[in-house]
Amino acid sequence: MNVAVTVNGTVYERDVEARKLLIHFLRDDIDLTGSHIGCDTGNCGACSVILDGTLVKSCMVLAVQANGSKVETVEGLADGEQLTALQQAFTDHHALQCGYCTPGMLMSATSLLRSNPSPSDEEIRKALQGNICRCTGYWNIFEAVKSVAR
Amino acid sequence: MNVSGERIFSAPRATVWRVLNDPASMAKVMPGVEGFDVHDSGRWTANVKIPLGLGGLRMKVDMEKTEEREPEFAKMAIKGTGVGAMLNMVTSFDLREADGACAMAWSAEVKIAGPVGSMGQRVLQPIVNQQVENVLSALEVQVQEALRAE
Amino acid sequence: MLLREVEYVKPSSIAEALTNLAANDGARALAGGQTLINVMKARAASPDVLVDLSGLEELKGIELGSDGTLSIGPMTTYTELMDSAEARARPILGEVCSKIADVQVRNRGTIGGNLCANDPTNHLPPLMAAIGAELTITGAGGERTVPASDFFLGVYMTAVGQTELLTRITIPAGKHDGFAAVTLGVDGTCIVNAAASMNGSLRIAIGCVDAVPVLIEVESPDTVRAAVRAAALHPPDDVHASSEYRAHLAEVLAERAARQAVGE
Amino acid sequence: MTTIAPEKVEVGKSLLGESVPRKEDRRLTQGQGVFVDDIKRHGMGYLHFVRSPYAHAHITSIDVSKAEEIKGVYGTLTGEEVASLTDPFFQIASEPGGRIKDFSLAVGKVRFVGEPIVAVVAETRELARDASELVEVEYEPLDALVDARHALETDAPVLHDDAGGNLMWEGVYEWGDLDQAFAEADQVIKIDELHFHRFNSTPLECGGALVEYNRGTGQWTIHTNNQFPGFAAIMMGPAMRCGLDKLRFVTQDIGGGFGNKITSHPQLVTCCLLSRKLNRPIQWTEWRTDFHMSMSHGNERWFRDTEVAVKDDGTLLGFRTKALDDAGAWLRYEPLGGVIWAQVTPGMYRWRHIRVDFTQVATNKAPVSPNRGYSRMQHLWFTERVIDIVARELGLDPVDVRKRNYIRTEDMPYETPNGCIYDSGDYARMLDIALDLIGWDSMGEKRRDAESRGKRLGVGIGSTLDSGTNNFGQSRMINPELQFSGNNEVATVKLDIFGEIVVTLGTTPQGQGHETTASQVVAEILNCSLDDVHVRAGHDSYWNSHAGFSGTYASQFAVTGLSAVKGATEMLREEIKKLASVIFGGVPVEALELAEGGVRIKDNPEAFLPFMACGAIINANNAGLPEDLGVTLNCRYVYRPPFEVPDIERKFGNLTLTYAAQIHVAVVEVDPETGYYDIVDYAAVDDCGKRINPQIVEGQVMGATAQAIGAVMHETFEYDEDGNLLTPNFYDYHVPHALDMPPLHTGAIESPSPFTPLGTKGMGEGGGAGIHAVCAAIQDATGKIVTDSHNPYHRVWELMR
Repeated sequence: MNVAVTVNGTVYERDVEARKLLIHFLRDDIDLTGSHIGCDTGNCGACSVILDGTLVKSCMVLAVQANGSKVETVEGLADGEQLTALQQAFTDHHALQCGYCTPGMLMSATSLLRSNPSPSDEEIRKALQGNICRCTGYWNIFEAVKSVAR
Repeated sequence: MNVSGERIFSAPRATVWRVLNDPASMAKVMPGVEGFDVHDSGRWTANVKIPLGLGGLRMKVDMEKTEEREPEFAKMAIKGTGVGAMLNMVTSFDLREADGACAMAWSAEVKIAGPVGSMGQRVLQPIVNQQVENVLSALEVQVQEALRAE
Repeated sequence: MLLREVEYVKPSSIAEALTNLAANDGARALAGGQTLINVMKARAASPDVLVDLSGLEELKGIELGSDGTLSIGPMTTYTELMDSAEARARPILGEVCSKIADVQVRNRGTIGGNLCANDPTNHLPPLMAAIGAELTITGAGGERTVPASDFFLGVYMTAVGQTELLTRITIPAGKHDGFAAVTLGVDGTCIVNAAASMNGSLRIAIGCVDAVPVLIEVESPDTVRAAVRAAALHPPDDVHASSEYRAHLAEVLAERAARQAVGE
Repeated sequence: MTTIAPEKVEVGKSLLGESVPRKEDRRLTQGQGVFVDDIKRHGMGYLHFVRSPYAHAHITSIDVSKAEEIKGVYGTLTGEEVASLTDPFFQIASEPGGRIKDFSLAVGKVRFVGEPIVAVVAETRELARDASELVEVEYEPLDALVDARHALETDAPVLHDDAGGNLMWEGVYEWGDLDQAFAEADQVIKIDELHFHRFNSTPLECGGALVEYNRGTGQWTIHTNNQFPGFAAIMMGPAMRCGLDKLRFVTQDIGGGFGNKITSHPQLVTCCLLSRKLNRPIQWTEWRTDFHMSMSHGNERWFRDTEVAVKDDGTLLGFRTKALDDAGAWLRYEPLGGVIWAQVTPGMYRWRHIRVDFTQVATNKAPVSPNRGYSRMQHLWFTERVIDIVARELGLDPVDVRKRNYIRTEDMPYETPNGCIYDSGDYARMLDIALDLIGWDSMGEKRRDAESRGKRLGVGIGSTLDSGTNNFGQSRMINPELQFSGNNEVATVKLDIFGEIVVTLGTTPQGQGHETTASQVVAEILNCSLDDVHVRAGHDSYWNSHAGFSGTYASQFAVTGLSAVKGATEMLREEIKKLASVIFGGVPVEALELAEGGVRIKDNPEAFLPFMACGAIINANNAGLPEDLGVTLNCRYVYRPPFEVPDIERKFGNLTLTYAAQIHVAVVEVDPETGYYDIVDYAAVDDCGKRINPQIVEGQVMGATAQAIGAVMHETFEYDEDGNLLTPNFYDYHVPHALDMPPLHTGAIESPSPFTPLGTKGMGEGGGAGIHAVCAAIQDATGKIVTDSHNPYHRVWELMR
């Protein structure tokens, strides 16, 4: 089936099978490999992207369902060389180690801060509940997101 | 997984025994049967599409009677091979006359392997109980039909 | 992660959706996909056609009637319900939805999908049974309404036939509700859950102990545990809980939900 | 979350000890990291494994014809082909385990659910899986052996006929004088059975590889996330009947390893064979369920018939126990687990008389391989359980029993009963800091507050050691014929034409920030800015910067990796000075110093030669330099830790170079009615010698803590009696999420190691301190003895009945 999906501002047209998941479309069909796959049951959130303004796990969306939609992935956050405040905060607070969950974390935190610029500690943890990390224990990630909250 | 129970059929034991030993009726007892062929009185094969809520599960089911004491006891080995699951089941039936009706005490040792198994025991056990319930109610229908035909 | 071949259609009306479903006995409705797509990844079961309901505006929306009854479109997401002013008429709905999985799942998962999937560990089937929701099912032959207590038939199986759709969830007015669960980690999958609602009598529905929610009615929270024992549950056992432990949790949580419902 | 910084040892301008931001972060926060599944090659075939649905069965027939007929399927590989094309993998074990025949695909028999049987390669991922469902395999199911305690019974199913039974390895470890100790004891505490459960660290990225075969040179380029290429090469070369140079390993970004990505050599061999057979690149990505069913489970270990010789005042004299270890279906790194625990035989305590009868058996479960805290975690859990059970039996406070028996600072370096030398540390002080961090003094008040809410409060301590930098000579205690000993790591540092400093490492970082800490060491020695130093990401055995033990495992980078970097950089420094002395017309080397990105004469700073000039001269303008100058500005250094081959008979000798210490305290609140419990407070104090980048070290402590909490509360690989894995993915294998995290207070002290060039100690595995602390806290809260390392709610409920 033919789909046209706008990803980080660029329109990509591809012919895809109905069974193709959005995460595979991003990684394999248009070579945006920033979003990752960490599980096969929709638990880990490494594939989180923002679809038409809504944070979703792209492993539970079919590519055909994204036809005509706007997708934002981690590759679209920075403005050229200029990292976002959140990306910079992740470095300053050592909020990443292997970096495999980081794209998903950044998308979840970005979505949170857009709707709630000054979240409480509990709201930050609740917003990141869908993103598994096995390296950091999350503590530094909470600090990084909190440091960007106004 | 061991499943067992007792069922009262309002029919003489002989009728229930006849149904249990008639491959044509037994094949109709299997959920979602699409075709079957009888090799001999003790062995038959059925192609079924077990109606799970979210989509059918195609399986080839081989049934073999392994033990028999007419009209009170029968034991069967059932082997189901499908792409979604591998089923190995040993089931036995004890039939007793109980004032005009027939009391059937049944037990089954069910082994399931393959992708279905990865859905978690707490989903699998209710599914098995549910399919066993369907089989018993279908058996009830076959027994009543056999009774009317007498 | 790699699904089997499947067809995909996106009807723009309920009628068209019903036609799509009737055209193939392997057709299944795709709501939020937070359960169905994962089952398809495991290839444990594979529909032949996916009928995407996201284009059906009639299945969305939450209305609050003058008599306090809530009418919820099945394609309403958990997040939409949590944010809805109308749904605050029955606070337990938003509270329970806020405990389901995580933000991403709640943004896409739907109330109707949760009910129609009827995974034994889901939160909403016992809640709807306890608060006495009414579920409207539309088929080629027209509409019929089924009480929640008759809606759930088995794992992934409800009164909604293969060629039918759940089109509306109606929730009577009420405020005295309770929900208690022991979960796998905070906001995790339920090991056992129980919902309760005080509406004249005290209705309690226990989840995760059978293929469908187990309903009991009692006079007061003090008799709940005895009533649960009387129901002679034999829940599944798995790595998280033995059958005996689940039966014990069922007693404790049913009582806690009941006390919350009567406001203790 | 509060972090107490250590007393500043010396606040110099030094870059060592500074939490500088990590170089790796720039690419990783923009999704520009390169993980294995990101790599694409024209015409590559996607590989999908047909895996066994049975735990134990003969394979009677395999038919791949239906699969191969499908358009777009490139080909398949079966166990039979592998058995003809390769030899069995080299076995570490002596008799009888050494006789098992391990190939990269199942041959004739399957031995655990999920074992790869046939590999199918196709044009797309989905087609490869579709085709794998058309491969027809006929099985003859056999009884499955799931409980290691039945493995040696006469009627137990036998996995490996070649080994003549399920016994894989056994050995007796005995030091000191047990009879004397038990004679002197006031009491002997008996503990029937303790069980350490099976789990692993489930890195978020599963295994994977993209393998290309070069027809001309007969060489494989293996892009992979294997974290111990040195070991993989030693296993794959002989099996594939090729020289190790034919196996080029390339890693860049790895999505977590934690030991679980050491033993992927069987899958890599299958990819290599297929890339040659089908003459196209092979892309293999392991999915979560594949990983759980088949990869690197942690050692499951029973400690039975334990006896502890103690004095009434809590002084510990010694213990004896029978350790039974479950290796799963294959020995892929085992039975090294049979000796690695001996690095920390006494734990942190001064008892001198110890005997362990160690037995390892095979079962129809996934093969065991290293997992964070490998084999030491199991033993340290055992010693901590013993301490808390002894304290309870004697009616003493666990804090006092620990303080009475901790090895004292003044005894350091301390030689343990089996010859390991604990280099430095102050365990008692660390315990005080930890207790202070969780408000030990106000614990009584907290207990009452919990009781008022119907909850039971419990406090538990977990004190562990991270033995770092293995002396591989200990493997000879497993098999005297092995020719391994010592350890090594390589680094190269060079000055490029335009003065760029380029560093290559032999390691395979999976989040430990090697590019950052390595550049801190280089910049410190060359006195230049961090930005001038470029550390190449990951590992490439083509860089000639690798050695037999190259890789990242077993908490050793801060010693082996950074010492290699220090060695290579110091060589470069001396070469720069040597060159400058010639350029400056014979100025003696001692009169020169490196500063501000160049070299100058100390008391005449204007005479300054920038690195760019040095690089240009040597690389592109070297006529006229003295014949015997011997300067290349391209230095390769191999760091070898100072080890001896241990005494095999007495099983005596220093098995690891450094001993970092961790003391954790957990506070739990248990709901007695349901067994549900929360960790309401947590403290972790760490001592790993000189810390190069404190923030990175603290990150490792946090990660180890979170994994330990997950393991003790939810994570377990459990099998039913037929050998089906009950937790095959994250649906049932619950790892900690954001909301599960308790408040954390961290502290640190620095006891520099006298044995390492930078005073650093290897750290990062953490010894499972969180498991011990939570088990002790549950024992305190429930008043019942905890005998299992895994305590989900239902077990806590059963404890209290």
